[in-house]
Amino acid sequence: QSNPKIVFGYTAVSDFASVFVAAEEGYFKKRNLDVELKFIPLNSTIPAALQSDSLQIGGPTPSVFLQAVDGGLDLVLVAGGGLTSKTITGFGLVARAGSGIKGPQDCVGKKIGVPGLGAFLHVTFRAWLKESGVDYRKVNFVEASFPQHADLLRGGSVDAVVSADPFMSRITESGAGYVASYYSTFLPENNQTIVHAAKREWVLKNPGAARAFRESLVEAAAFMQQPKNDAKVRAAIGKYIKLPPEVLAKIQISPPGATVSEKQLGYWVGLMKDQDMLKTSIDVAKLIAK
Amino acid sequence: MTERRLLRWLRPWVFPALLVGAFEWYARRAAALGSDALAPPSAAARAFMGAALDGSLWQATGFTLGTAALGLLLGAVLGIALGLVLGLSRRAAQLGSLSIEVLRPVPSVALIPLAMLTFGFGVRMELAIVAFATFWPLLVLVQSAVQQIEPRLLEVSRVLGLSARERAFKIVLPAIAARLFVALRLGVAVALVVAVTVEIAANPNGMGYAMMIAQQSFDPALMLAWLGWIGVVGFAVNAGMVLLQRVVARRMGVLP
Amino acid sequence: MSTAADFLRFDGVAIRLGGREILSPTSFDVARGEFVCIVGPSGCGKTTLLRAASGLVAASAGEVRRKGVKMSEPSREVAFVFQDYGRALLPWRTVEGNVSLALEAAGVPAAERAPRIAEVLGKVGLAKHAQKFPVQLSGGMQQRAQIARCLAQKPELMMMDEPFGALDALTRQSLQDELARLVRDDGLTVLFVTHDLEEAIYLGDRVIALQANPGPGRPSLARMIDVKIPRPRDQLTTKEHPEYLQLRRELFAFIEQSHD
Amino acid sequence: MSTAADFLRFDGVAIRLGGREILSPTSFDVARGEFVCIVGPSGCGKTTLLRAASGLVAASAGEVRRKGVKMSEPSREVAFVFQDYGRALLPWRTVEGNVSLALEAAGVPAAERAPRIAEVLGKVGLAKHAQKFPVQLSGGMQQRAQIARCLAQKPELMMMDEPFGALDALTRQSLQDELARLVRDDGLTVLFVTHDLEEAIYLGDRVIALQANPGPGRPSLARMIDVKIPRPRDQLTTKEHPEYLQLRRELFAFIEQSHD
Amino acid sequence: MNGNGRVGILVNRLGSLAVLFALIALWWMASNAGWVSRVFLPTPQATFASLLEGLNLRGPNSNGELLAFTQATVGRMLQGWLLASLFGVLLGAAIGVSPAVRAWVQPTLEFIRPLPASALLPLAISIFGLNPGMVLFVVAFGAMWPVLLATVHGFAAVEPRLSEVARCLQMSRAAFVWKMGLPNAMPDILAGMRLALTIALIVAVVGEMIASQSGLGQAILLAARAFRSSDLFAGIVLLGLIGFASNALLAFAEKRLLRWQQP
Ligand SMILES: Nc1ncnc2c1ncn2[C@@H]1O[C@H](COP(=O)(O)OP(=O)(O)OP(=O)(O)O)[C@@H](O)[C@H]1O
Ligand SMILES: Nc1ncnc2c1ncn2[C@@H]1O[C@H](COP(=O)(O)OP(=O)(O)OP(=O)(O)O)[C@@H](O)[C@H]1O
Ligand SMILES: [Mg+2]
Ligand SMILES: [Mg+2]
Repeated sequence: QSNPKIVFGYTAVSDFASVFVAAEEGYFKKRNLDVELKFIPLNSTIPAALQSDSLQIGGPTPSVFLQAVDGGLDLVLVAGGGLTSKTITGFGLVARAGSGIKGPQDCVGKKIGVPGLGAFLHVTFRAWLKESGVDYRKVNFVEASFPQHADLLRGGSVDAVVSADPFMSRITESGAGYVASYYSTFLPENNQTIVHAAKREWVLKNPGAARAFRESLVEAAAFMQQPKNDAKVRAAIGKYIKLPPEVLAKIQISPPGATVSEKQLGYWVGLMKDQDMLKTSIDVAKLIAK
Repeated sequence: MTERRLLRWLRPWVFPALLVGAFEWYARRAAALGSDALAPPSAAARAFMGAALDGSLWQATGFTLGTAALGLLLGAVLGIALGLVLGLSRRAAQLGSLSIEVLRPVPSVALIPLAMLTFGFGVRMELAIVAFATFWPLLVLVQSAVQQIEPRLLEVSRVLGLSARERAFKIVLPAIAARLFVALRLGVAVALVVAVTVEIAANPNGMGYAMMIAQQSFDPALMLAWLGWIGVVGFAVNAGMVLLQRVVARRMGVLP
Repeated sequence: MSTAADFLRFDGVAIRLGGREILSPTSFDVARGEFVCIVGPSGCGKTTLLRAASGLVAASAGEVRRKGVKMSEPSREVAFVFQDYGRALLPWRTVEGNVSLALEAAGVPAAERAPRIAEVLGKVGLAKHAQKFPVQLSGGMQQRAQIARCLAQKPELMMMDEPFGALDALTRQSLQDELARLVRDDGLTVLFVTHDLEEAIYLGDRVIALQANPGPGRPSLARMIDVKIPRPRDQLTTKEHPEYLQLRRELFAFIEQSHD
Repeated sequence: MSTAADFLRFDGVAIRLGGREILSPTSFDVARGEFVCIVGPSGCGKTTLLRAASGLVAASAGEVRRKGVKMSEPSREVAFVFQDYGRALLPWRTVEGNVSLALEAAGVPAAERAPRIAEVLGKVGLAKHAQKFPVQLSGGMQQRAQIARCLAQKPELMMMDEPFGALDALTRQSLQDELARLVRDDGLTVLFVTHDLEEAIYLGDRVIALQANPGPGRPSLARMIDVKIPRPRDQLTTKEHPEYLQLRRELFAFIEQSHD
Repeated sequence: MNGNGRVGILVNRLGSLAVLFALIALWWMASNAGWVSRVFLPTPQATFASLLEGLNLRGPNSNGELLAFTQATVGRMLQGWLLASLFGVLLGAAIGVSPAVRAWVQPTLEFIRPLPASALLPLAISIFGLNPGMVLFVVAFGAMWPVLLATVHGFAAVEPRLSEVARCLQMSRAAFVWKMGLPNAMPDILAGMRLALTIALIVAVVGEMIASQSGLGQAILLAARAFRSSDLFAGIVLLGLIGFASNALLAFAEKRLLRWQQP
């Protein structure tokens, strides 16, 4: 039988590499899936797009996904995207030159820009502060999109930003700021940074398509793990995320994690509970489609 | 004599040229310092040519204009209809006044998150917000236009024994035509601004989105090109409306 | 058909507006074909009386009957020339179009309209200005356009509220004479408001003088004078007629005394 | 001090507007203290002549001299009562404020303004309405407010463009008489436009009749008539004076013939 | 005509209040009966509860921030509006009085006028940085146009007869601007300022959403991201109230200042 058309929403991060590869290598087509990839500028709008059927599957960050579920949206996870890894130095805390910020303690009372309030980098950064024994409530967070970070640091509007490559390296190269901490290395390995969610109703109606989608990503993950395919993977990323070639060549690609376990999701639930971001109790087991 | 002519012709361009020149200098300096978000106008012009040639410019412009027009149509039809009712019936106007005064000032942009949730991306959410934003000014302006129809004219229609239909088409509509046009001009401006704002804030389509995308993929030149282009489109649409208004006014003898 | 006497009858008509008595109970009759002029100081209720007579305002007491039937809504057989002529014309229609409105309302077929429009425009001396819009006309021409529209209605009763106030002496005189002729030829009945006493005497079969601020012992209708100057009248000789001079003195004296 | 004769002199004044000759070369003198009335059909250029006389429009040929000096810009010593009184008042100022404007312009200290305002408002009969805004006034009251402002200017020359057109008969007559008194007492000189021939004869020392569409052999200035009726004049007796009746006939006959 | 005097006015007030309550009742039914998903449309009770909690009206030891957000938004709106009114009137008067200024500057203004303030935000952030002053600038920029246009129009539309009155009285140029130009433009300026206030609120909200300034705009955006629809609605209700109150105040002021139109 023919599967329904899937519109898949992604944002401009390399954690979607497994989806790009699956599309480019024809793994979706092989399983009779018609997947259209659609770029979404703001990660936090993905759950709403799923809810209103603009998308069938989308890739929110775990924090966005959990907040949506907490708010009453009936979503489940179909698969997973990129994973955390100690080797990733693609994002970190970048402080303004001359600000004197060196560690978590120096952040108290400072103004720090994050790309999205309540989004992945914000949540993980606060977790890091908390882990280091700093009260994150005493830090003044403001929202600012990546490309503005350099100008904001230079103009003194913020004291530091939580940024990611390639913006981060641009800032350091121009001398406007320096990396105070690759704080992400504190995160335990192998937790999804992006999860692929769908409406429960859709998954119940199309169990085959959901499974086929996950299997495509598993195959793509295997493809990515072979170093000889690196060029092809980068080409796939470059096709869907418009990056200058020199940036594309240097970018770190997070390892793929196509299937999500209860433990992985539970990690994020714990992190968010710590930060008072969830109002209801969340049953992790019900959120992962088998 | 010809020199004066030349000066008169050049005059309007002096300030824009100064502004663009100053910005060029400032942006070049900023770019030299490593800014990711600023580009000089010369680079923007090149980026603009690129977008115009590969067709993305026209597609996004078409989407924004189309959605704004459709949303305006929706908001205007509802607003004009309700405005006529409230303008002609004092009782209806009094009953509705409080509700209207409470609902009208809700900023349309505050509904973007709500429309997102209800309609997702695409034409529908943008339509809904544009329609909401244009509905109120049209309602209020049409209502006051109807209320300001010269009472003597309504009396003339009574003395001549005009039927309700004749009264509507021969007295009321022509009488408010000029003000209706003013309202529509305002509506067009509002529709365009709101459409672009919705695209910037949420909807991944159209000119506003193209501008945000350009910004996010480190293409400040393209972003600036879009900003300029949005200004040009707004200017052109406004000029078109003024022209149309003048033609209609002349037809109706308001401007001989 | 009714008798001439009860063609138009005011029966204790009183009018209150904005909580104030504008017109105290007033009764009089107008016969078919009669030309009645109404004079009085500014704000005494002349316009209001005329509006009540045509059904544009409801009387707060008493009633106006036309041919035995109570006037509650305006009728097409009664034409009304408004005092503020500038507002009574549709600004988006030419002179021709404004006159045509009356014919459209009466359901006259399109083919018959043109000759009738030309006829009435000729009568008021606007034949050459048929294609102009109201803004392009002088005040006097606007007023004449309004009169033309009323004539096109072919009314049997005509209410005229200071129709000639905006005209220069000569145009005014020629329209006065034209109106007098129309009344005689077509048997038109006219209620004519003016603040020019001499005009009232010159035109009217009867002159009704109103006074402002009515109250107990001070009725709105202050004086009713029959004008027995023979017709047709003439701008020069009539105004030197002894009856004319005598009525003029009488009215002036009365109004001077009732004015406050 | 200049002689009485060259107080105001029109010296071949011609005016073209919109490519059309409105006024053909016209010459006449006005003596100090004289009351000159200007009559003529609508559109013949009465207003235009007055505007030229006060420097509001420039003559295309010839010149207007006041006390030997060419008039090129309006002066505070010349007051102008505009025909469209509704537009000549500041709608955001009360009657009092509008009169005060003339005093402010003349630099009268604030303390002295109130009595002078009260004085002129009394003269035009608006003392009770000093605190009202123009929209609250009837047309006639607006016109009187404008006249009050002009009087407050203490001009030596007054241009009046159909000032009494909007007034009811009685108010009009009392203002006519008040104006005649002012002219006599203060030695005011007046140029007075009206389309009412009888008003012109009643008020004027001289009546100038203009005709429309001037051309070769058809000058704008058609007739100049001296009015030799003794002063003070009176609304009833003067209008039955044989000289008055005779002048009236003469002017009517002339205007009827020159009208087209 | 229905009703007369005070009784009539009271009946009308009650009637319009009844219509408003009917609308709220409709909302109550739609949300409580589940006609519309609660994810989009919270119940009025929940919205009210969120409001109480956010405004710290629940109890002494709650820590709602809505009051502070409201203050921030209102402050931003008012400051931007005042700036917009000031520059709008000054620039408009200059253009209205001087043909030279008009010839040199107006074409430029005509071109930048249709630029949506929201589209300028990213550029303004890059140039001025992410600070409150920048947002204020954008708010003022967006809200200035109606005041500017109204002032230009008001000055250009001085009744020609009044200009002649000024000439006849030999008034100075300054006296003309002060006694004729400004009062004549006043109704237009006030109407423009009223429109400007609405725009100022909208741009302030957009600014808070896009440029991360704390305020109601950011609050409703974050509420929407976290799918807390009752908080979202509480924010919208507050914004509606701000608009309602400011509009009513200005309408009152307008009535007082323009008493000469309808005394
Ligand atoms: N709709 C209304 N509400 C309250 N008062 C009114 C209304 N219409 C007229 N009036 C008052 O009624 C009085 C009579 O007005 P009306 O227009 O009949 O006077 P008039 O005799 O025609 O005067 P004029 O000669 O100036 O035209 C005036 O004092 C006016 O203020
Ligand atoms: N600014 C102008 N441009 C062109 N033509 C004008 C202008 N002002 C007046 N006219 C024309 O000049 C002629 C004389 O106008 P004016 O106002 O002086 O007439 P008037 O004698 O005062 O008439 P009325 O009695 O109607 O006031 C008219 O035909 C008018 O159309
Ligand atoms: Mg009247
Ligand atoms: Mg004139």
